[in-house]
Formats: sequence, C-alpha cells, structure tokens
Amino acid sequence: MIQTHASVHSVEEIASDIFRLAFRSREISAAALPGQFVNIKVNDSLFPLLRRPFSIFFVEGEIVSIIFNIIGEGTRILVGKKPGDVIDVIGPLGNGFSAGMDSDNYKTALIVAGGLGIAPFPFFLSKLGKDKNVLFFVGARTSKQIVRHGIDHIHAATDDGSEGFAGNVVDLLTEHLSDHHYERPRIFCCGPTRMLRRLSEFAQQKRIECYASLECAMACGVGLCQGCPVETISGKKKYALVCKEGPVFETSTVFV
Amino acid sequence: MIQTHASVHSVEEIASDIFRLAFRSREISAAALPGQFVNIKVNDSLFPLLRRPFSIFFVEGEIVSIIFNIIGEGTRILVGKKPGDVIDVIGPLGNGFSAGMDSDNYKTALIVAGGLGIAPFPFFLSKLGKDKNVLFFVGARTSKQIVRHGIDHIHAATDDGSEGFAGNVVDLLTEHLSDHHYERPRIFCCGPTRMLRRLSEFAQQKRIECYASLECAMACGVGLCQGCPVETISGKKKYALVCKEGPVFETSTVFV
Amino acid sequence: MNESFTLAGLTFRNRVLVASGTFGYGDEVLGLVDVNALGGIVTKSLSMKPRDGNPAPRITETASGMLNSIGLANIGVQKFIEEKIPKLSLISCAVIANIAASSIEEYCAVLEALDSFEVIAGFEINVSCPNVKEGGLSFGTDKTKVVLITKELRRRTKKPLIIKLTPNVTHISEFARAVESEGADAVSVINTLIGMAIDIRTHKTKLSTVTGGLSGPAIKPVAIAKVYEVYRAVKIPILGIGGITSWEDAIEFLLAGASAIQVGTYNFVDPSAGAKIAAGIKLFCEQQSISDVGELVGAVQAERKLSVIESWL
Amino acid sequence: MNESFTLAGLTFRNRVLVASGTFGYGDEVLGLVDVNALGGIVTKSLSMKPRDGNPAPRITETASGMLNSIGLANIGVQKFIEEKIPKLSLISCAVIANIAASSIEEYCAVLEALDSFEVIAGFEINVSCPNVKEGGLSFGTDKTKVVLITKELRRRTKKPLIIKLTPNVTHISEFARAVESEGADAVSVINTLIGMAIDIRTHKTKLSTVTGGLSGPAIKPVAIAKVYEVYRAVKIPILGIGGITSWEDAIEFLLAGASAIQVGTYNFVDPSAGAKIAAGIKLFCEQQSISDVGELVGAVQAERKLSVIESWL
Ligand SMILES: Cc1cc2nc3c(=O)[nH]c(=O)nc-3n(C[C@H](O)[C@H](O)[C@H](O)COP(=O)(O)OP(=O)(O)OC[C@H]3O[C@@H](n4cnc5c(N)ncnc54)[C@H](O)[C@@H]3O)c2cc1C
Ligand SMILES: Cc1cc2nc3c(=O)[nH]c(=O)nc-3n(C[C@H](O)[C@H](O)[C@H](O)COP(=O)(O)OP(=O)(O)OC[C@H]3O[C@@H](n4cnc5c(N)ncnc54)[C@H](O)[C@@H]3O)c2cc1C
Ligand SMILES: Cc1cc2nc3c(=O)[nH]c(=O)nc-3n(C[C@H](O)[C@H](O)[C@H](O)COP(=O)(O)O)c2cc1C
Ligand SMILES: Cc1cc2nc3c(=O)[nH]c(=O)nc-3n(C[C@H](O)[C@H](O)[C@H](O)COP(=O)(O)O)c2cc1C
Ligand code: FES
Ligand code: FES
Repeated sequence: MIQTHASVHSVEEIASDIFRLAFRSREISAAALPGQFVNIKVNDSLFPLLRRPFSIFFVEGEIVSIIFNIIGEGTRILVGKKPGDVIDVIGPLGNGFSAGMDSDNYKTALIVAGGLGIAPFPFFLSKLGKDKNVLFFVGARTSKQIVRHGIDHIHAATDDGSEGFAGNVVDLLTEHLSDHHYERPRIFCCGPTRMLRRLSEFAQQKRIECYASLECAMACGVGLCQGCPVETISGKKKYALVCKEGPVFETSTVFV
Repeated sequence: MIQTHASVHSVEEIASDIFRLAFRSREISAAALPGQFVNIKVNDSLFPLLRRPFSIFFVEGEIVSIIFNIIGEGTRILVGKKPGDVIDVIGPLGNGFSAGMDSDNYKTALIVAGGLGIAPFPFFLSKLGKDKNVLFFVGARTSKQIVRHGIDHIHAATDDGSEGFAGNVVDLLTEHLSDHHYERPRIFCCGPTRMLRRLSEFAQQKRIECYASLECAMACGVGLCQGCPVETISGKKKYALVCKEGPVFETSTVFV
Repeated sequence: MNESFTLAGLTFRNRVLVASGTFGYGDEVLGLVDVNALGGIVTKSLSMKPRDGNPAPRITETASGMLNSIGLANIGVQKFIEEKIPKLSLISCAVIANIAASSIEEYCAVLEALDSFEVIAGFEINVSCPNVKEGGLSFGTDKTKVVLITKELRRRTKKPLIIKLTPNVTHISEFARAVESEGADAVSVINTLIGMAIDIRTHKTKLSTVTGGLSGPAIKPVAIAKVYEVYRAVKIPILGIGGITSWEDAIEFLLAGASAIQVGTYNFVDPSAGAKIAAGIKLFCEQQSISDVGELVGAVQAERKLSVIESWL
Repeated sequence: MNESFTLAGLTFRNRVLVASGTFGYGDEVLGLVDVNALGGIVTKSLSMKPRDGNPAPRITETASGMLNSIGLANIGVQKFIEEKIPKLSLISCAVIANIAASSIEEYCAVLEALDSFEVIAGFEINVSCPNVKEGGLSFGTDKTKVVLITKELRRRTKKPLIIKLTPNVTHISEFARAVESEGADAVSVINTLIGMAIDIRTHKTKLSTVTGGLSGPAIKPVAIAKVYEVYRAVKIPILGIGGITSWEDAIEFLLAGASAIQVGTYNFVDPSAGAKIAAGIKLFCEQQSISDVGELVGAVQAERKLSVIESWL
C-alpha cells in the first residue's frame, strides 16, 4: 500500500458511457493483484471530500487503469482529467482474488460480471494460470455497454437483447451450466449485490466455490474508519471490513 | 441585471500572473457601464459555494472580459476554463463610475490604479467623453505586472523600480501634480484600500473630487444579504451597501 | 398534482419559500426572479426602529457554507410599511413577516404594527436575538423566554404564527413542544449554527462580531436531524431550513418531516433557486405519480429497530 | 523553535495528534505513515468487551463533510492489551487511550485495565455514549453524569485525564468548567455534531442508525466557536478538533485557544495529514520568527468592543 501522486496517462470512453482512466505508477503497478482496488482523491479541494475507490482494471508496464461510469461529482471530475494531470492515489488495497484464483483445487474459472462489475476481470485474466479454462459471462444493459478489453470470447447477456442472451447474466449462467459440463468449476464474480446474492445461492446449491468482489461506502479504504462492514455468516466476528478483509469474499461467508 | 449561462471565449495571461477571461453575453455587454461588476459562479459544485465578483475590464461587441490573479479556489478554477466552457454570470451589477465620469464639471480625468485596480479602466476609457483629457497612473509590483490593454500612455510606478517611478502610485501622482497643472481635474481610482484612503486625503486637501471603486466580501452582489457594508461619513444611514450603492463612491463620503 | 400547503388557514401555492434575511424584502430582485413561482417569501427580520447592523466584515465563506453577522440590519417596521408593503401587494405569493426584537414588548409592538395589513399573510418569529434586558443572552436558548414570546404574540394575532427555532440548544424538540402548547401554528427549523473563523495572518476574527451564524450546504445534515427530532415531538407543521440548494435537498427535508421548506443562503448563489426547486419537486412528484406533495412529509423509513446502545457513534 | 507541549507532566513532541476513531489503534498504517512525526495518537474508543458496531451503512458523504455511525466498534480492552500495546510500545509519540462505555462502572474498569501500561500516556474520555441504565440518553449532554465520570476516573489515575466534550449542548463551556473543577487535566473540543441524511429514492436513512455524527471541514466554524467559548471559560488546556485539513486550519484552532489539535476525518483522505500539518506549523512559526508554537495559543484578536445587541445575527 503506497500513497502517490500519479500522472494521468489517458482518459477514453471504452464503451457507451463507460470510461477508462489510466495513470502511471511504478509502485502500484508492481504490487497490484487482481481484485485489489485503488482509492483516488479526484481533486485537491474539500468537495468532494473523500477518496473514491475503483477496482484495478488492468496493469500494463507501469500503467494502471480503472474503468467507471459517471455517478456523481467524483466521477464527473475524473472524466475531465487530461493526460499529465496529477491525481493522488492510494493503492493497491484490499485482498484481491488471489486466495481463490491461485489454487489447484479448480480447473474452470466461471467469471460472471454485471455492468461495471467487469472492472477487475481483465487484470484477473492476465494473471490467471495458463492451466485454467475460462468462461466469461458478462451482463450489460445493452450491447454498447459491454466492455471487451483484453477478453477474447464472452457469453453476453443484455437487458435489451441487443447481444447474446436477453435477460440477466445469472440466468444465462444457470442456463448455460444446465447444458454444459465443466471440469471442477469455480465462480468469480462482481456486480450489483442482488446479482451476487443470486450467484451465491446458485453456487451453494451446485456446491461450487464462489468468490465475489463487494462494494460498499468507504471513508478511508485502509482500515482506519471501520466504515465498511459486511455481515459475516459464521465466524467469531459479526462483521468483516470490506476494504481490508475484502473486497473479495467467499460468498458463503457473507450471503445466506 | 440579468443571470445568464455565458460561454467562455478565451483565457489568457495578459501580464505576469494576471489573467484575462472573456465570455460572450449579448445582454451583459449591452447593459454594462464602466465600473460595474459581474458575479460569477465558477463551477456548479457546492465548493466554492458563493459567486466571485469581478470588475468589467472591457466590452467589445458581445464579448465581456474580466482580469484577475489567482487568490484561492475560485480564481484557480476560473483560470482553468477553456473556450466553450459555460459559466453562470449575474451582471452588470453596481452603480459604476457613471455619476462621476459623465459630467461637465471636470476636464481632466486622473486615473489612478493600484495592482489589479486597473481592472475597470480600459472599459472606462473606451466610454469616456472625447472632450476629456486623461492621465493614467498605474502602480504595480514590477513592470511585468502592468496591464496595458487598450491604454496608450501610462505613468507607471513600480515597487521594484523596474519601470517608471520607483515607489507607490499615490506618491507618483502627488509628485506629478506638484510639477504639472491640469484643467479642472477629477480623480477616478481603484486599488488597495490603503491606497484609496491616501488618495481620498490627498483629493480632499487639493479639493479635487475623487471617485473610488471599493472591494469587500460579498455573499450575493445584488442587495439580498446586507453583507457588504461600508461605513458612510455623513448621510442618514450609518452604512451603504458596496454591491448596490457602490462599488463606486465619492471618497469623501466613505473615508475620513 | 397538488403542490399547495395550508397552514392555519393560509394556503401557500407550493411548499417552497425563501428564508428570512436571504431575500431582502422580496422586492430586490423582482426584475431577475419570478417570485410568484414561490410558495412564499419570508422578509428580512424586522424590528421596531431601523437597525444599522454590524460593522464590516459581516460575511465570510467556509467549506460549503458561510458565516454571517449582519446584525439584523433592517429598515424598521415603519419604513417597511411605507415603502415595501405597497410593492409586496403586487405579488401573489404569500408574504410572511419575520420579526426580531430585543425585548418581548418590541416583538409585540412590531407584530401589532403589521397585523392589520392584508398582504402580511403570517408571522415568523426570530427568537435568535439577544435579550437586552437580561445581559444579551439569546432569547432562543431560554425556553421560558421562547414560551413567553409565543404566548404574548399568540394573543395578538389570528394570523399564522411561526416560531423560528435556533439549533444551538441540546434538545430542540423541547422548544418545539413548548411553543406548540402555547398555540404556535408552526415552527421553522433551523436558524444558523454558531460559528467562527480567524484570519491566521492578522489574528483577527473574520467577522467583526467574533462569532456569527453558519449556513449553507455544510449544515444540511444537522438541519435534517433537527427537523426529524422536532417531527417526532410535535404535531404542528415544520418549515425545514438549512443548506437547501436543490429539489433533491428539499425532498430530503420533506421526508424528514418538514411540511414546507425555505431556501436561504443558496439564494445568494442563484436568486431563482426557489423557483427552480419548486419546479423540480413538481416534476419529481409527477414522474413518481405522487398526487400530493404532502404525501412525502415525514415519509422517511427510519428503521429504529436498533438497540439504543448501537445508535450513537 | 519549540514545538512541544506539556500536559500534566506529559510532553508531546508537537501539538498535532490524530483523533479517536480516525486512526485505528495506531498500527493500521504504520507502513504508509511516519507516526513518530505526530505529537500523539488517540486510539479508537475502547470498551470493556469487544463491540461489533452498527450494521451497514455506517458512513455517508455530505457537503465538505461526512456522517458516521460506526457504533463504537472496537476490539475490547483485553485484545487491545494483547495485540496492540506491544506494537504501540515500538512507536515514540504519545499514545492516548480513548475510552467509551455504557455505564460509569465500565468507564472505570477500562481505565483501570489500562492504567498500569507505560505506553498509555494518558486517557481521553468519550462521553458521547449512550447511558444504557438511563434509557440510552447520551452521558455527554447530562452535566451531572459528565461530572460523575470525571470524578470517578480522576480518583483512579494519575495520568493525564482528558474529557472529550460533545458540541450538541447549549453551553459547552458549562461542561468544560464542571470537568475542570473535578480535576480533569484537559478537554477535547469537539466530538461530532448530530446529523442525518435520507436517500430520496428509497426513503431510507443513509445511515442504519438514522442519525450519526457529522465531521469534516463543514463543521470547522462550529468547532472554532466552541473552542473559543471553552477557552474563555477554563484554564485547563484544550485539544481542538473539528474539520482540520491543513496547517492553516491548525493555527486557526491554536489562535482560538486550543493548546494542541487533533486531525480526524482528514486522515481518511490523507493518512499523512497529521505529519504534514506538524511540518507546516513548524515552517510557519520559523518564518514568522515565533520561538514557541505556544505563543499562538489563544492569540486571536477578538475585539469585543461591540455592544451585545450587535453581536448576534
Ligand atoms: C472496492 C470498490 C471498488 C469499486 N470499483 C469500481 C469500479 O471499478 N468502477 C466503478 O465505476 N465504480 C467502482 N466502485 C464504485 C465507485 O467507488 C463509485 O461509483 C464512486 O465512488 C462514485 O463517486 P461519485 O462521486 O461519482 O458519486 P457520488 O454518488 O456523488 O458519491 C457520493 C458518495 O457515495 C459513495 N459511493 C457512491 N456510489 C458508490 C458505490 N457504488 N460504492 C461505494 N461507494 C459509493 C462515494 O464514494 C462518495 O463517498 C467501487 C467501489 C468500491 C467500494
Ligand atoms: C466589486 C468587486 C470587484 C472586484 N473586481 C476584481 C477584479 O476585477 N479582479 C480581481 O482579481 N479581483 C476582483 N475582486 C476581488 C475578487 O472578487 C476576489 O479576488 C475573488 O473573489 C477571490 O476568490 P478566490 O476564490 O480565488 O479566493 P478565496 O480567498 O479562496 O476566496 C474566499 C472568499 O473570500 C472572498 N474574497 C477573497 N478576496 C476578496 C477580495 N479581494 N474582495 C472581495 N472578496 C474577496 C471570495 O469572494 C470568497 O468568498 C473584486 C471584488 C469586488 C467586491
Ligand atoms: C446573510 C444571512 C442573513 C440572515 N438573516 C436572518 C434574519 O434576519 N432573520 C432570521 O430569522 N434568519 C436569518 N438568517 C437565517 C436564514 O433564514 C436561515 O435560517 C439559515 O441561513 C439556514 O438556512 P440556509 O442554510 O439555507 O441559509 C440569515 C441567514 C443569512 C445567511
Ligand atoms: C468514522 C469516525 C469514527 C469516530 N470514532 C470516534 C470514537 O470512537 N471515539 C471518539 O471519541 N470520537 C470518535 N470520532 C470523532 C472524532 O474523533 C472527531 O472528534 C470528530 O470527527 C471531529 O473531527 P474531524 O472533523 O476532524 O473529523 C469519530 C469520527 C469519525 C469520522
Ligand atoms: S473504509 Fe475505512 S475501514 Fe474500511
Ligand atoms: S453582497 Fe449581498 S447585499 Fe451586498
């Protein structure tokens, strides 16, 4: 975890209303693991006050990138950054997917991403062992909002049916797995909480291990504020901190 | 007085650390009088919260311009504006110099500007009756900070002696007037309060009428908040409002 | 879609007013703003005699807020009657006269001077004023004084009587309950928070009066909490005030329990803010198929299932 | 240039501390931040037993501020002793243990459990906690309770005892005076303001606990006013807290009367803020030829020449 003034490399629209911001940081790029995030101060003013967390989308040499859509003030300011602008970044943060992905106990990675939940997976893919099979299920509102960066083949589900399966990505996965069999599968997912909950249920039924990257409001991102609890199912503690113990959790530990 | 979303025409450094921002507004350009000001919301965020007041520097066709140096958050944001950006402007505001300048009771306009106090005078000059003589006394820290826009000949005073008189502009004026005689003079001035006070004293001694444009913190700029009082010497009221009854005052009414 | 709101017989066209001291006497920006798009105007606080107000500096900006110490500068009730009432008679939104005074007698005298004018639809009482007789402590933090003011004024007018409460007390709900039982028709919540700022170069306070009133978006969370506290304590309507800049903010106040809202500081940034907010509320309700804005009042889902021990910090 | 500050025999290297609940137990960011550049660390509030804290959401952002309702989540005093004290023994700045409890007995028990550890240089008492025995009202708004807590704790420790006051009262200076006369060595001013926010789409409160604590730059003017009010009322030192983000803010607090300051929320934005602020104060004093930072304490020029009537609004 380091704090650095990073120079913006580029900002581009990589899918409809979805932007990619790349910045240069030797230290963060060297340390980053898939599923970790960075916490960005979008300007040096007191409004917006807090940093904004974003999954690490890709790392290429010293260039780290994130993707986002415009939600409020913070992302509105980010999208206006120009190459050479300086942003204050803390990262890499959180546990990342490593615990689940660097394991011999599975053969097939079933990646399920809803909307911006695609964010951690291009980097994930680039680091996944060559011995794994990968299936990529991507849900989006419409074909134009599917992020395809660094991904060869996707199984798409779109709300408007403009590409692939018309409907949500969990249904697509369910349907797909009822027709196909994969050797020792494991699910890796990121997206809206409702989607993650459904995947968790599905995975528990099918006895597939499932790892999800969660989102929640964060003040610090580094474990100082205790502001980011997720209720844990078992274990001694009632809550885990999403920023430190997560954002990736084995879903059976956080969803009933 | 109108409120408008004006399109930025240009931002340029016109003297060392002094910037000129020009925007397009048919209504404001049409209504503006020398010595009036505009009140600008520099962004559409809640920080900085209030508008920022700036004297009208020049009006050319539909283009209104202001000049400023970087003081804090507001001016820092303004200097980053690009052509085509939109700013929310209320103006023209205040009384302006008209009461003093459009008069047959004087022949020679002695303009005295300290630092950014130059701001209202290029526009003032462009509107001054052709029958008047003009002498322009400008004080600045250094030669590089003298704004010369639209002004043919100046009597400069610089703190570092890099141009003209080495010292302050009030001393320059005093010295100059001790050597020269001008027909029915009147002083118009703008600058730091200390300078205006000294000019006011000098003018009262010499029995020259003197009009000064004042500055003070303003919340609204239009008379709603009562936040901008200046103590008046005589008169029934203890205070006048700088934004509405000023910013231009005959100095003997506000300075002892 | 019904936007209107009726308070003790007085109907406001919509639930958006402009707050006292932030819109002059209603006539300053007539050329710039369509005041008839507002539910009502609350005047600058009026006292019996004209008041000069405090020396400069009277205002300073803070993070997403501002401090003021205007000192209740106003033209006095006589001049208000002569110069402003004729102009206010020409506008069609409700005009509420706000009264400030330094003694209970003065509160009564100002109210009586104004009560007969038809254009004055009601009164809002600013109790955040120093009580000169008793050493200058604010009336507003002394419940017995607030009760007394309410009682005396209630006897003197049949028009809607709104008491504007200060947030600078431990339990604002106690003040709300007290004025409710004295017959106040509504409470305005909140006036400014006490604040202060210092210039570190000169060591001088940034306001001539040392402390002043903090307002603007910075205080919105405090105001929402106070409105909610009062809403749970009284039955009379609440006029919610504090940091409102948008229709979203206004709806947040309605949900917390305000029956109507007042826009204060943001008028300085956008004198048309009130009109825009009223239009925004209307559009939102239409889109959400809400037939009466009043349905939103107090509609917050505050799940207080939590044990008390968990409820603070 | 002397940066240090001595409080009841305890010397802080400089006048910048980090505030309770905003810097964990001091060991979370050891790799990122040089804590030894700080005057001191105040720990997260500790209770006797571990506390889970409140359900999500616990935080939400506001204009230049944030609301929190962490619910005093902490590992409990035993685990603190076992796991944190050994780590804290390795750092050289002063460590102040902050204590929160739901009964007076619990306050005493936590203090007694910690008093013998050398690394614990002093105690800060968070009285903004619900008093479980008496229906959950905050101890901090009840002067008799605050007095009782101070008295009982004072008897039990010779180390510096700092009472952290809540701003959610009418006259904070009365609380400061009361704890001063019970022997408190200092007061911390201020804890968070009560605030609230509502999601207008879901109608739910943005914090699970309905209300929470407002902190950050938004509250700085309120904090400065409270520090100044307390400074005029007591002789014991004040630790100034509330919205500090820069050395300029810190100096504003010193001028208002704080002997030292604590950085809270801004640690979340920049965990090195405290160290940067300490360096900024040092540089400023050197440039201004100030030989001791203490010269700034209370040095505001508050010209209270104004008549009382002019001093409010
Ligand atoms: C670990 C983690 C990883 C994330 N990765 C991505 C990503 O790769 N791409 C992406 O687009 N978004 C991601 N998000 C969400 C992203 O942080 C928010 O979209 C962003 O903070 C919105 O800021 P804003 O100022 O534009 O919105 P505003 O709504 O103005 O923000 C107001 C406040 O709410 C918080 N907030 C708003 N939305 C969210 C959210 N969905 N989750 C958490 N806090 C929120 C903000 O941080 C801020 O404090 C991630 C969140 C977390 C916690
Ligand atoms: C009628 C009038 C005309 C002006 N004309 C010009 C001009 O032509 N060129 C120019 O450079 N400046 C002018 N000023 C001053 C200008 O408004 C301030 O420099 C500017 O507001 C600074 O904003 P900031 O956010 O950069 O600074 P900050 O210091 O961050 O501002 C903080 C607050 O202080 C106020 N403030 C700061 N400095 C001044 C000041 N000198 N006068 C009044 N308020 C201030 C700001 O408006 C704001 O509310 C004028 C002021 C007035 C009242
Ligand atoms: C410059 C200024 C002047 C004010 N004058 C008065 C006043 O005369 N009477 C009064 O009751 N409230 C007065 N107020 C308080 C406002 O009406 C309002 O209660 C407060 O500012 C909070 O709302 P806001 O955050 O929207 O501004 C004043 C506020 C400001 C900023
Ligand atoms: C997330 C968070 C947690 C806090 N936890 C505590 C706490 O456990 N004990 C305490 O005394 N104060 C706690 N506080 C209050 C701070 O110590 C400080 O008094 C307050 O936030 C004001 O300072 P600031 O504006 O710099 O944050 C907490 C504040 C925040 C924001
Ligand atoms: S965001 Fe602060 S502890 Fe997780
Ligand atoms: S700035 Fe508001 S009245 Fe002059």
